[in-house]
Amino acid sequence: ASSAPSASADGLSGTVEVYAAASLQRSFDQIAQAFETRHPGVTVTAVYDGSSTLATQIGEGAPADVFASADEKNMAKVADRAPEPQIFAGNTLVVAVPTGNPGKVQSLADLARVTTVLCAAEVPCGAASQTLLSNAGVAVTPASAEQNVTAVLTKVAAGEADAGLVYATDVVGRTDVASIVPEGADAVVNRYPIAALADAPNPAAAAAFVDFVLSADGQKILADAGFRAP
Amino acid sequence: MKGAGYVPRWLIVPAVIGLLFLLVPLTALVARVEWSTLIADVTSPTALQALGLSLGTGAVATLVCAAVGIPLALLIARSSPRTAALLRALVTVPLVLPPMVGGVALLYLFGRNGWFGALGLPFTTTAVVLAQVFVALPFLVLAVEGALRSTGVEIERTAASLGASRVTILRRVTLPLAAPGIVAGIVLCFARAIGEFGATALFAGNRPGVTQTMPLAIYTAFNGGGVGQGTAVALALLLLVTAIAVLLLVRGWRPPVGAS
Amino acid sequence: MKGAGYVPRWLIVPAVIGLLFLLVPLTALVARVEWSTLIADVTSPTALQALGLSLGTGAVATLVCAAVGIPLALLIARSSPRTAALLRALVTVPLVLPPMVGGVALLYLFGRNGWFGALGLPFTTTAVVLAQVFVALPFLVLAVEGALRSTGVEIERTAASLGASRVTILRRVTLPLAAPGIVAGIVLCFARAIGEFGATALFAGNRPGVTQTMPLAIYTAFNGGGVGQGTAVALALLLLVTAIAVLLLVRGWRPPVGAS
Amino acid sequence: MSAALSAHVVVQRRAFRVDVAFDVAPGETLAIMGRSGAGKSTVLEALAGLQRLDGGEIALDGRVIDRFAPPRVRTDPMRRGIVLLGQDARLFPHLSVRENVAFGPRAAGVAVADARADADAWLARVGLPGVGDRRPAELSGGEQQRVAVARALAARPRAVLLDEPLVALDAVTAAEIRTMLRDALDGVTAVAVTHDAVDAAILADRLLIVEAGRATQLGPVREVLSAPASEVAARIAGLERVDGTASAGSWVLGDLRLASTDVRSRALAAEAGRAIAAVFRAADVRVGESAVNAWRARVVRLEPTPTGVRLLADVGAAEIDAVTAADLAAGDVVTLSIPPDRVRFVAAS
Amino acid sequence: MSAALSAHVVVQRRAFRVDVAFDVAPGETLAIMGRSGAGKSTVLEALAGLQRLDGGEIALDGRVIDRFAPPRVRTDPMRRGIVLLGQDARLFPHLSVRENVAFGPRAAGVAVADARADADAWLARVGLPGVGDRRPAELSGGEQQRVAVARALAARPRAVLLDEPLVALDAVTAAEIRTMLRDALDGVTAVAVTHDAVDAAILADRLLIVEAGRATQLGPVREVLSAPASEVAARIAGLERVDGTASAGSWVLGDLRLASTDVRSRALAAEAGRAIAAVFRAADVRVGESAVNAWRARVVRLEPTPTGVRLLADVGAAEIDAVTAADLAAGDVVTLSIPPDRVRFVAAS
Ligand SMILES: Nc1ncnc2c1ncn2[C@@H]1O[C@H](COP(=O)(O)OP(=O)(O)OP(=O)(O)O)[C@@H](O)[C@H]1O
Ligand SMILES: Nc1ncnc2c1ncn2[C@@H]1O[C@H](COP(=O)(O)OP(=O)(O)OP(=O)(O)O)[C@@H](O)[C@H]1O
Ligand code: MOO
Ligand SMILES: [Mg+2]
Ligand SMILES: [Mg+2]
Repeated sequence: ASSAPSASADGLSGTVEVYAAASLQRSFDQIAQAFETRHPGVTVTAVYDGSSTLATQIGEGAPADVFASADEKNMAKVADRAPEPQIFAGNTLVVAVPTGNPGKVQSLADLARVTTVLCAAEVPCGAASQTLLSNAGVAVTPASAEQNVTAVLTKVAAGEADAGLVYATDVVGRTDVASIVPEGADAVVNRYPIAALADAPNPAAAAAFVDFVLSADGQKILADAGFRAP
Repeated sequence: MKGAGYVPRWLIVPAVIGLLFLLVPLTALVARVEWSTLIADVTSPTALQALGLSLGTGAVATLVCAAVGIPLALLIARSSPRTAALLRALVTVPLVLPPMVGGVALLYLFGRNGWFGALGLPFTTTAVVLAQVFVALPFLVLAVEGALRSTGVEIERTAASLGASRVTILRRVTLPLAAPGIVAGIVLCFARAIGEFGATALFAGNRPGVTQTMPLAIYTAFNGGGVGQGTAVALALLLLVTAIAVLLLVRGWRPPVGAS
Repeated sequence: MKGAGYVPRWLIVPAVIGLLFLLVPLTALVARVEWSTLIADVTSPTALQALGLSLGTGAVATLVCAAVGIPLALLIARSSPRTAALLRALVTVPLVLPPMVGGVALLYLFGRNGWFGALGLPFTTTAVVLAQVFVALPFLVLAVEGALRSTGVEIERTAASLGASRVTILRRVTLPLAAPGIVAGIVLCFARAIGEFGATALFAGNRPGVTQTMPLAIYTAFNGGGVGQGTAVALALLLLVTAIAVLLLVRGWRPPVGAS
Repeated sequence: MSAALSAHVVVQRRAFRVDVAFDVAPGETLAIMGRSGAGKSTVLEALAGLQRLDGGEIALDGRVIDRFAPPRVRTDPMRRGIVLLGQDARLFPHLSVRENVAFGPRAAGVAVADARADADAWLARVGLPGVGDRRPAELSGGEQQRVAVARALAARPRAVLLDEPLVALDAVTAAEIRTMLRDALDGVTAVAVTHDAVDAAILADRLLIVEAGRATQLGPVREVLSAPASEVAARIAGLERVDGTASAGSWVLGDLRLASTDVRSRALAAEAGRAIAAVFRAADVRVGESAVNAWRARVVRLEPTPTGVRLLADVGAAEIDAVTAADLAAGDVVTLSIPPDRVRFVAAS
Repeated sequence: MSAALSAHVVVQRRAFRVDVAFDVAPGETLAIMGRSGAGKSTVLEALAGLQRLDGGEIALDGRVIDRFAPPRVRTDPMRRGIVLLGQDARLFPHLSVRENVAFGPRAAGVAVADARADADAWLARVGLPGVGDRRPAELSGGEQQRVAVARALAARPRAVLLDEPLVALDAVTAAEIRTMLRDALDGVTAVAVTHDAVDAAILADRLLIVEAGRATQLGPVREVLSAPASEVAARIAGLERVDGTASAGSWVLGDLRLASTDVRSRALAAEAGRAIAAVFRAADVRVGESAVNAWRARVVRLEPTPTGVRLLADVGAAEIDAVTAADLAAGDVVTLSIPPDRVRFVAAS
């Protein structure tokens, strides 16, 4: 964001710094590449971390151009810098089990029986998990309330837990975990907002990036990664 | 040690800069405290449970570290320079790793599919202690080793020639003489254990009352907090104040003069 | 120091247990390395950039810590017992905080709305260094202070009575005599700085090439990784090996005998 | 270069109080002797600035460098130009022997090469050529002591304080170093604490006797040693001292009567009834009858000496050869005598 | 309780080699004297097990506790039952004086209260009652030395090694501690390194002279001190030793001829042409003409002594009083003489 813009065909230049939730890491890496191909004068720098960390940093003046949060609550924290967020994707939960499914997990109800790890209720995936489980009328005491999805996946993959609730996008392409789509998953959709920041150092590129994410090309990449359309 | 040494007076300038750099950020933290909810935040069952767990596991981890770390420090301090250099490098290794990686390593080792999976340690309070020991032990060992090396062996030789057994020498000469360094090492170790987050999060998980220590509670609050993250700040303050109280108590304690 | 001291031989048992506890988890880590992609993983631009940044910021942070930390350690070591106890407690404070909280504090202080917001430090390489200094400084100060206290002031008094100025005493007597402790402190400090994650992640962010140090790269790889998080493990190994190499180099260096 | 030293040292250490005053002229050497724990080292440490005064003041060439009473003065040790050779050698363990000796000159700004050459010269003077590259720990106790002497002298101070500089040395080496020191201290203001009267005699111009923190005698070395004012001073000088009374030009104690050929002694003994002490060397006392200065004494103890036997009697002592001693046992009564030219009388209190 | 000690100590320290052998009978005290750096402390450290042997062996009551040659033996210091009082006091700085002295008994399993009472008794014996609660740093140098003596003796070892136990003490205190030590060492196997012939005479049964790592003389103390086999041994004993030749029952050097009344000396001098040395005390030499045993000598130097002046001549030395010395200057030729009953001859090599 700091480097001096240099002219290019479409008038876009410089770098655009995208702060994106960790769960967006793989799809946004692809989007960034596609965006750079489209706008050769622009370099995308992606910064991934937990949404609340990113929100705090943006609140303290991080030189971000774009913020893509995993939930609306964290986007709301930076409302003064991100006045017009747009929902660009949705994510649903799946039950992740270690390859071979040692706990013989078939449904949500089985989560009460086996060792289960969930996201903490405070983080987006945890809030969604709570909703999903209460919708299904299942009471689960998790072996651990993890700080993020990665931690849930790590424990499942290591065989520590027999099951965990993670985002559908997290298990795409992984061989060390299998996933089961539970009944009622469609009813609990986590909505991902994105916004070009009001004081973005490179506002034109920021707007272009947001547009690209919402464009058909962007949506295609997200869909391939397992995200739902907004 | 009587009287003062002779140190250039202007060194006070960088010294104070260093001290301020450590302390001013904390005042910035205090400035963000939401006083209206402070009491409620720090007296919530979650906070108190986490605090108790932190102090308990921290204390146990420190004990474990002392039990294996002081012998290890002795071993290094009394090895030949070559062996000592190698051992010291080995002990330093876990220090370099981000704690999160250490947690993954512990998970691989003690996890269900790990070499010691049969022990069933993950998600237990024991796992919290192990994670703390793993990250805090190097600090204790290196600090104590430095102290032991500078007390030297001459005085041990004197004790030996007075007929004291190795155990007696250890108990009445070596350890008391290295006491300042050992206390420093224990303080470092306890502080590091209390503040440990990454390894615990991965290896022990985040179960309120079982493995949710203060740093995990703080992080959870931080993730869930609003703009000001008031609860997280309040919990951090609670941890700080408690730890300082514990440390001042430990530091205040001195072996009675002429004790035998 | 000539000859060996007298330490009970059975202490080798807990010492070895301690050592194994530190090392075996690392072998568990190595066992998970995906050798097929190892070379590619550790030679990727991201990895090398992060490694360079880590070593660079770690070195600068260690220099800064030495510049303010050694004077601070001297100040504490030569203070009255009371003042020393207080100063030591203050220095220990940042140690207790989970680094992430330290990062939040730094962000509050130097952030847009902070007292020193005008400096524009957050999210820069400077911020990485500051975060590392904040978490690593206490280790250096406490380790060096212990060493300085045990060298004592008698020998400084001797130097003073031979007409040496305070600066000369510092340079030719105090610091050389405390050298083992200072080297230990610098090693602790560098190792801690290199491994620092939490404070950096919050205060400096995770900007590739600017603030993404090895621990952050490992974290990123770990979050985004597929099976076994092979890249993360490979990066962790890279960090380990490099750090050990640096440490062995530092440790191998000795002041030339009889130097003046 | 050498300075005049003027000192009144008052130091309180727990119940123990040192209160001693003296002056040392430029280039003069003052010896201090006294029993263990009398406060000798305390005085030197105060002069060097390593011990805080609880009273009195210290001046060098008239300039006050330390004063307890307001306006307080306390010059740092390194600014006093006074070097202390402490009772412990306290060599710098991390420096080579050469660098130890070169430390003072280096601190004074002498170039490295010159300071090293100087150090080597000093090491040769203390009988240790060729040890410059060793570490202090690789030297014997006496060798360390000598390096400490070399280090103190190499600093070329305005005044030098020596706390038992020849301790831990054998007789031969001590004699060599003593001679070297005498030459080195020529023209240098110095204060030397010693337990050996030979050191005082050879090194010093004046001698101060300190007892329990107080100065009890101060004067030219020969004078103090030959006319010790107290039992302690006499023992330090290697003399016997027996209190008696003056009577008709002689010293009298009960039946005993001793004459002296010394003019001043006879003058003292002329004041009848005056308390005087007879002072003599045990080596000058003979066993066996004699016309003058003979007395009968009971043998208290017989102690071997390097060359004979020391006979401790209820009055006086004698150093006799082994053959004579063979006939004696504790409790025997013997006649002792001393030639009148070997006895001195001094005023007693 | 006390053990027989049999030692052959070989230690290599850089270029310096110690190779000394001796036996000490149970309850006997052996003194070791020698110049600074001769290897005395090295021998004691080897006996105590603090210095590795490079040859030889050490046995206590016939049991080998240290041997270089295979089968190697190396008993830990704490299992030897030998206590070393080293050349440095090296008190435990963190323990009170009382606890320092009680350390040995405590280590041997004596109950706390008994060990403390014992320590207080020992502190009283070394003249330091009432300092038990202080830290070592709060004592004077000589006081620390005495505490170290008390600590070593309180351990009640099978053999005790003392490295210059009376160093740093004034004459009066040294005499007191010497007497105390003599009583305490009665019946205790002991080896004592000292620089003072008086210590050897009073404390020891036999005396070993060590020169440059080798034993050069070993025998009963009186014998060694009165018939020193070398210049060094003579100087240590406080004697003059001048080499000459036997001729018609006298000692001859050029024009000089000395007679002795000593029977063994005359027997030695009877073998014409034999190399013999004349041994005498400077204090017995007189200035002035004499019928026998007189010689003319040139004054080399005059040195003050505590009670007079020491005259160093080109042949021999004399201790004379100040009055006599007043007429003399370096370069003068004087006649010296010594009574025949004050000269001994010893075999020279
Ligand atoms: N660690 C060492 N390395 C090399 N040489 C050493 C070492 N320690 C001692 N020496 C040398 O060995 C010799 C004997 O030393 P030792 O301490 O036994 O002497 P000493 O007879 O006790 O002398 P002193 O009367 O001065 O105490 C000395 O010449 C000394 O320089
Ligand atoms: N730190 C202290 N606290 C209390 N008393 C002390 C302290 N240091 C020394 N003393 C006492 O002060 C007195 C004088 O000590 P100082 O060292 O001056 O004696 P000294 O004359 O040098 O004796 P020595 O000949 O034994 O070295 C001693 O009685 C000693 O016990
Ligand atoms: O993508 Mo998140 O912010 O780790 O739930
Ligand atoms: Mg003294
Ligand atoms: Mg010695």
